Amino acid sequence: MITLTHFMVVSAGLFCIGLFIIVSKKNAIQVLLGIELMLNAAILNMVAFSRYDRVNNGGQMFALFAIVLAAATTAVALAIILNVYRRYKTINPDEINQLKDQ
Amino acid sequence: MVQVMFYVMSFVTLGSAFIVAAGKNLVRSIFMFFITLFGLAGLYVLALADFVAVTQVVIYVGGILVLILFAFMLSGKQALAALDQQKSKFISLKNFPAFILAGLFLVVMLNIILKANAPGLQWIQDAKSGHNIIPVNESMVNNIGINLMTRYLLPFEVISVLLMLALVGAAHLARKEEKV
Amino acid sequence: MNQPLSHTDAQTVTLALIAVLLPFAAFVINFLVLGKSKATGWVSTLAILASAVLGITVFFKVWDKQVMHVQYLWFTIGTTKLYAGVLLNNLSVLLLALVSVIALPVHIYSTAYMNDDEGYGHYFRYLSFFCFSMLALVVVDNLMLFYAFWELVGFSSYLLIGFWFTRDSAVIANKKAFIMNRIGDIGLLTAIIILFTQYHTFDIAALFGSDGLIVRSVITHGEWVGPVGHIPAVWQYVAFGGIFLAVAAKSAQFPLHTWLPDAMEGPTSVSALIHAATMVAAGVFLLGRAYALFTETELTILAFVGCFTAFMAATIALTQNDLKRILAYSTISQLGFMVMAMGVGAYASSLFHLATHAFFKCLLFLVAGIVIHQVKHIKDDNNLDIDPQNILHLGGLRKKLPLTFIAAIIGGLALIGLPLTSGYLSKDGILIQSFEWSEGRNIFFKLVPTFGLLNTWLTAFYVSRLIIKVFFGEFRLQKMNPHIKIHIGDGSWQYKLPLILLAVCCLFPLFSLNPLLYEDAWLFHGFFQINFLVRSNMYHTIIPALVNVLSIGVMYGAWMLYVKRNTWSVPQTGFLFRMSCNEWYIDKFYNRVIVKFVLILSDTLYWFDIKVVDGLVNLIQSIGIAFSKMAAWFDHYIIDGLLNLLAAVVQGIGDFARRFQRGKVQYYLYSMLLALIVVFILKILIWT
Amino acid sequence: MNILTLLIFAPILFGFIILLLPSSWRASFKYITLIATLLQLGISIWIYLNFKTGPTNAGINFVDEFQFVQKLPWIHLDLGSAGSMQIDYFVGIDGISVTLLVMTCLVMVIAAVASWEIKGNLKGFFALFLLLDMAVIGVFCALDFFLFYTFYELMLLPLYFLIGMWGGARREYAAIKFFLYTLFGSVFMLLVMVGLYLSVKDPVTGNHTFNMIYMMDQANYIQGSVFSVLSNATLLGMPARTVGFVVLFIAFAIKVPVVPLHTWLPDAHVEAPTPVSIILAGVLLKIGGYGIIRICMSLFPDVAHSGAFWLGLLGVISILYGAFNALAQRDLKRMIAYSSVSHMGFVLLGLASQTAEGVSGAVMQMVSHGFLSTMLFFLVGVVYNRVHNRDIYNFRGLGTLMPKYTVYIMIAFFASLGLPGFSAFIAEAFSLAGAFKSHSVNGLLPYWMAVCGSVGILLSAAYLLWTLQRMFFGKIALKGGDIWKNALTDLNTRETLTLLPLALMALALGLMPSLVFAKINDSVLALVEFLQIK
Repeated sequence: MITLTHFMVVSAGLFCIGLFIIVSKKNAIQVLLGIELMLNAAILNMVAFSRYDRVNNGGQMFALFAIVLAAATTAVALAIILNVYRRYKTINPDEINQLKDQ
Repeated sequence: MVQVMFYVMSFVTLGSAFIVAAGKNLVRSIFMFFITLFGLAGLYVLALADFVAVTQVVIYVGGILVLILFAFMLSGKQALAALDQQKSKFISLKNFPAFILAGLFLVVMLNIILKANAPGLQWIQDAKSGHNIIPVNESMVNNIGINLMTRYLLPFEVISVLLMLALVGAAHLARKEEKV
Repeated sequence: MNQPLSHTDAQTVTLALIAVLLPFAAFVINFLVLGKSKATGWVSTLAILASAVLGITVFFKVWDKQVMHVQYLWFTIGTTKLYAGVLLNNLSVLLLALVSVIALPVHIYSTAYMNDDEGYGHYFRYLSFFCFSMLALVVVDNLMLFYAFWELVGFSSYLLIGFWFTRDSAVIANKKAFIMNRIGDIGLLTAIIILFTQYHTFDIAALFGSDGLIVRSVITHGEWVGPVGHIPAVWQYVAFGGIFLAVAAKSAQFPLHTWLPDAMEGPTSVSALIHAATMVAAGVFLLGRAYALFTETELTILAFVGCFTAFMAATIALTQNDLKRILAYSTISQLGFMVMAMGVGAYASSLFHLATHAFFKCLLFLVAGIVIHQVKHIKDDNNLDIDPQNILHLGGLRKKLPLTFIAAIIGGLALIGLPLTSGYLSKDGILIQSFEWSEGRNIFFKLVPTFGLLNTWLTAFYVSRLIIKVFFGEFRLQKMNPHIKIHIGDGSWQYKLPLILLAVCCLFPLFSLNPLLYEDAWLFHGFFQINFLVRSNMYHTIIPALVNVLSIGVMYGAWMLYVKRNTWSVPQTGFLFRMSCNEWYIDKFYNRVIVKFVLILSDTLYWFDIKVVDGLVNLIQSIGIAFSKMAAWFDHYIIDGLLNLLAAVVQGIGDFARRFQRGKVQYYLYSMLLALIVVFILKILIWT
Repeated sequence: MNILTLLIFAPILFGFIILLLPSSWRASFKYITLIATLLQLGISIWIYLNFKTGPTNAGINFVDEFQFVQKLPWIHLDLGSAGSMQIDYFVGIDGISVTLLVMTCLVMVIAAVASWEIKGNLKGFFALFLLLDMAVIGVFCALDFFLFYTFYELMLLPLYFLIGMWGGARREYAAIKFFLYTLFGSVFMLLVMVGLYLSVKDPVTGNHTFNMIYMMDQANYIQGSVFSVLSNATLLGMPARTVGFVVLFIAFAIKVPVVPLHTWLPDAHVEAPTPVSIILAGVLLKIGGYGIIRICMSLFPDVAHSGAFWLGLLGVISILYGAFNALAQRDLKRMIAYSSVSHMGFVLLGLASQTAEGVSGAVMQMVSHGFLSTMLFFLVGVVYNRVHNRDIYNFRGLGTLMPKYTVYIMIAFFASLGLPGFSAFIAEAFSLAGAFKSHSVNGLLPYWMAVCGSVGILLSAAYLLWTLQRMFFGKIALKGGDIWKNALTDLNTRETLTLLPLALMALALGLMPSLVFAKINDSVLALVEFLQIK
């Protein structure tokens, strides 16, 4: 029997991997991938819980919305990354620090 | 059988995600991410959300990943060259804080998940007892479609507008700037 | 005072004034109009000629006839009115005539003597100015004016001594002369101020007149009581001291005599007029003017100082080799004689000697001037490196300069005081009276006449030595340098005329028809209080005889010594000789001790000023600065420090906080998540 | 328009003109200044000629005896119960001031001519110069203590800048030293002034007043006030009036300067540019002497009487000390500065005697020293301008090189060493005569002071003649060699025209002292009488 806890453990693992990617990678696209991973971890949770809502299908609905939003986010993020690359010739987020003083 | 499927899918998902995290080569990471997404879609199916799984495959795999690949494959050679120059090892002192953080998060989350005992939650027990639970053999697509057009109409429309805005914005951002 | 004058009197005074002012007019004309032109000499000479004529006229009108005193208000200060005026009495007219008459030949002489000099114009300017000051000095009636001209005389002497101002020795000499005279001046000024305080007036006639204020005052009980007030008696002595200093400075008496030999750096004609005949006599003139002031003791002091000066100068003159220096010391000696005469009460004799001395000393200087001038020609013609004034180079000039030789003989004899000359008359008078003065006093007072007598013999010796060395024997310069060309002579009439004129004046007829008895001299009768005109004792016979016989003996000795080269000679290395040769070391003493002392004192005071006074100021300043620095430090570190500390803390916190804001997205995220996880962990721990 | 007011404020008008003109007209500034000073000289001569003498015009302590008086209410504040504050614009002159005024105006003309040498920042220089001019004249005319103080302080400012900006190498040091010294004096003066103000009532209006003439009359003092004679108040354990006198005396003694307070003078003189040196020596020092007469001695006659010995002693010390110091100098300007100390000592000695002769001599000495020190500093400026060196040892035989210059320097030297025929002789002789007479007249000064003072005359001869001999006579030998020889040209026409009037004035005053004495005599007698009453 596959319980909710199983799904949540997988989701937690996925989330932590995403987190690790976000924090450690020096490449904006990889960071984006990490974000996607975390999003998917969240979606997995929603989908897992949606089983107990037969009438309204709230979990699935929000999973769908999240997927769509993730697509939009990705599109915008990629556009930003491209722009950043054009301006700074790098996509290392550490080096994009023009807002900092000094 | 179902359980075996679940473990396989979980393994595929987490393993490929791990490779994404460890991989030096960006392109390989992206393809690994592709696999992760498929794995996830499989998990959705196991969670009795076949419509979501399909959507996942269509939008993520067909849309987002292709978008990512195209985005920097079209953006020119230098970008790829720059992106390739990642020499840091997966296990290194630099990544140590990230490991700790991720590890801590994992520990805490697992802790919480195990303590929370999700299947024993009140509303889940209520749903079980009130048969408000998706049966394994029933398709939810019809129900989703109705809900989407009735109960979730407003969010649906807002999302669609947002999506359009995002796409237009992305297109605007991504266009070649004229030399200033 | 201002009694109406008769017409003739007013005329006389005017004439006297004109006589005084003519040289001044000449000075002004020379200064403003003529510049360097040769005409200056003639303007000055004409002026002095007219002055001389007027002076003699005035002399005859006033001498033994009347005293004239005219004055006008000069200015008022407080309640004191100062009058400027002219006082003509026997003393002043005598000097008036004497100065103008002697100045005349000197002027004539100078036109030739200074002819080649660049400063010809300057010279006559100064000379006229001197004549003006000197003539004014003798006629003024007011102590303030007297002092003024007294100093102006010194000033013109300063100018003339330093006439060749490019020579260092000349300018050092004139500085010395002026400062020495300045010492006398402040003495005189002090005396004048004391008299003014005591009598509230500067008027000479009122003060020193025969029934003047001074005669009517007495010294009793330590107070000097006069008709209008009294001050402590010590100030009477100070007044005497002041006048004595003035006399000593002007008339070159010990201890202020050292400037006079140095003053010979001036042109010889100047030495003749100023430093032999006239200016130096001003001291004696002052004694004559202020005679009433002196007490018995003070007169005795004068007598001793004069006597000492005379003796000292005579001994120094014995060994000098510089022609003019010998004459200068001789002048000092003779002036000492006059002062001594004043001291022993031989008032008339003293002034008599002043007059006669003026003529013969002037004559001797002019002779010396001719000799020097001629030798200088030789020197210039032959490019010799010699001192033209050194008598050791000279000799045998009597054939080359016959007139000069005769003049020198006459002048020399007059200086020695042999009969038939004017010097005999005046000198014997002094000697006889000094003997009479010492009569009845203790042995100590006998020193004065004894040394006076000794002095005449010394005089006889050095005069003989001088004349013999210069005019007899053979020309040593030629002997040393056989090839030199010599063509010299007495020179033009401008040289000869003055010599003749003065030589005539050195003979007895001008002063007395009887060549042997000084009492018969008319000049002698012109002055009051002469009480021993009677030939009452043996001195009147013995002394002239003694003096003359021995003088002749001495002259013979000198002749033998220098001309015949007899075996005996004075040891040239003895103490006495060195003492004489070095002028008794007085000048050296002054330079080594007094001048040095003053300089050291001034340096010390300057050091004091810089280090102590200014140092104190700077110290206060430093303390102030230190205080302000401390305050600033306090301000900076304590008060500001608190503020800065606050600021630093804030900044530190800011810096610390800012470290998180380094613009690294992942870092933000990391820290955010870390915080989150910490919260979670805590939550869990608390929850459990 | 009151003629004195015109005299005081004429220069400031010209100063405004200069300020308004553009800097490109800077060449004309000196002419404007010269015109201003000449105008002033004209006015002052007119005043001098129209100055009435006689016992009824003596001035000193009677308001109606002052001449050319103008009195305008200046600051009148009603302070309610505390009465009303009364400060008048009150100017007027008596015999003491009038000769000093003429002297000052002439010195100012000379200083203006000497300013030809100034090269930098002409506008500032001449504006400050004219401001200084105004303040100086104002000091001599003011009869209201507050007005006096205002002018007195107003002098400091331009002087500080004139020395500090146009001076020599150590100018900042000198300027600050000068400023601190004089400020030190005047700050305490302010306290005494306020004390006097609070002690005195105007007999007409009943208000407190700054009127100096009223301050001289004991009847106007409020009973029991600090400076009233009758109250015998004490300050710091000493009688209040003594303290007041001493404080005022110190303030003016700094200006004179009297010996322990003199060290600003050599520095300020040496560093100041020539025109400022001229004003400093010619005019500023006289303000000290004038202040002692007009304020110290007149307001506190009783203390002046009892303290005369000390004043005289300071005078004698100044004379001798200044002379000895001058003897030790090798900088020509410094030597002259010290000689000023020595000469101004005679002023103090004469004043301390409180006899007619002494006070007249002192005033005469101030006038005479005004001309002579002007001349001396101008002459030093001539050499300094040519070769920028003043060391006595560096020159020799200037007499051959610059005959006209030597003539003037001899005139100046001999005049200041007191050669008869020049003004200093009369002045020094009578200062000493007064000092000597003092003992038998009023018993203030012992006899020996005058005798010691006369030694100063001897020393002045020593250092001046030494300088003459060292610098001007002898063979030409210059440190700078031929460059200097070419640079040291004789006096030009402008310089001759400047020096000639000064020499003539010194001569005229020496021959006709009545030019001064006739004007001051009544005032001096009144002053002496006034002082003896106490």
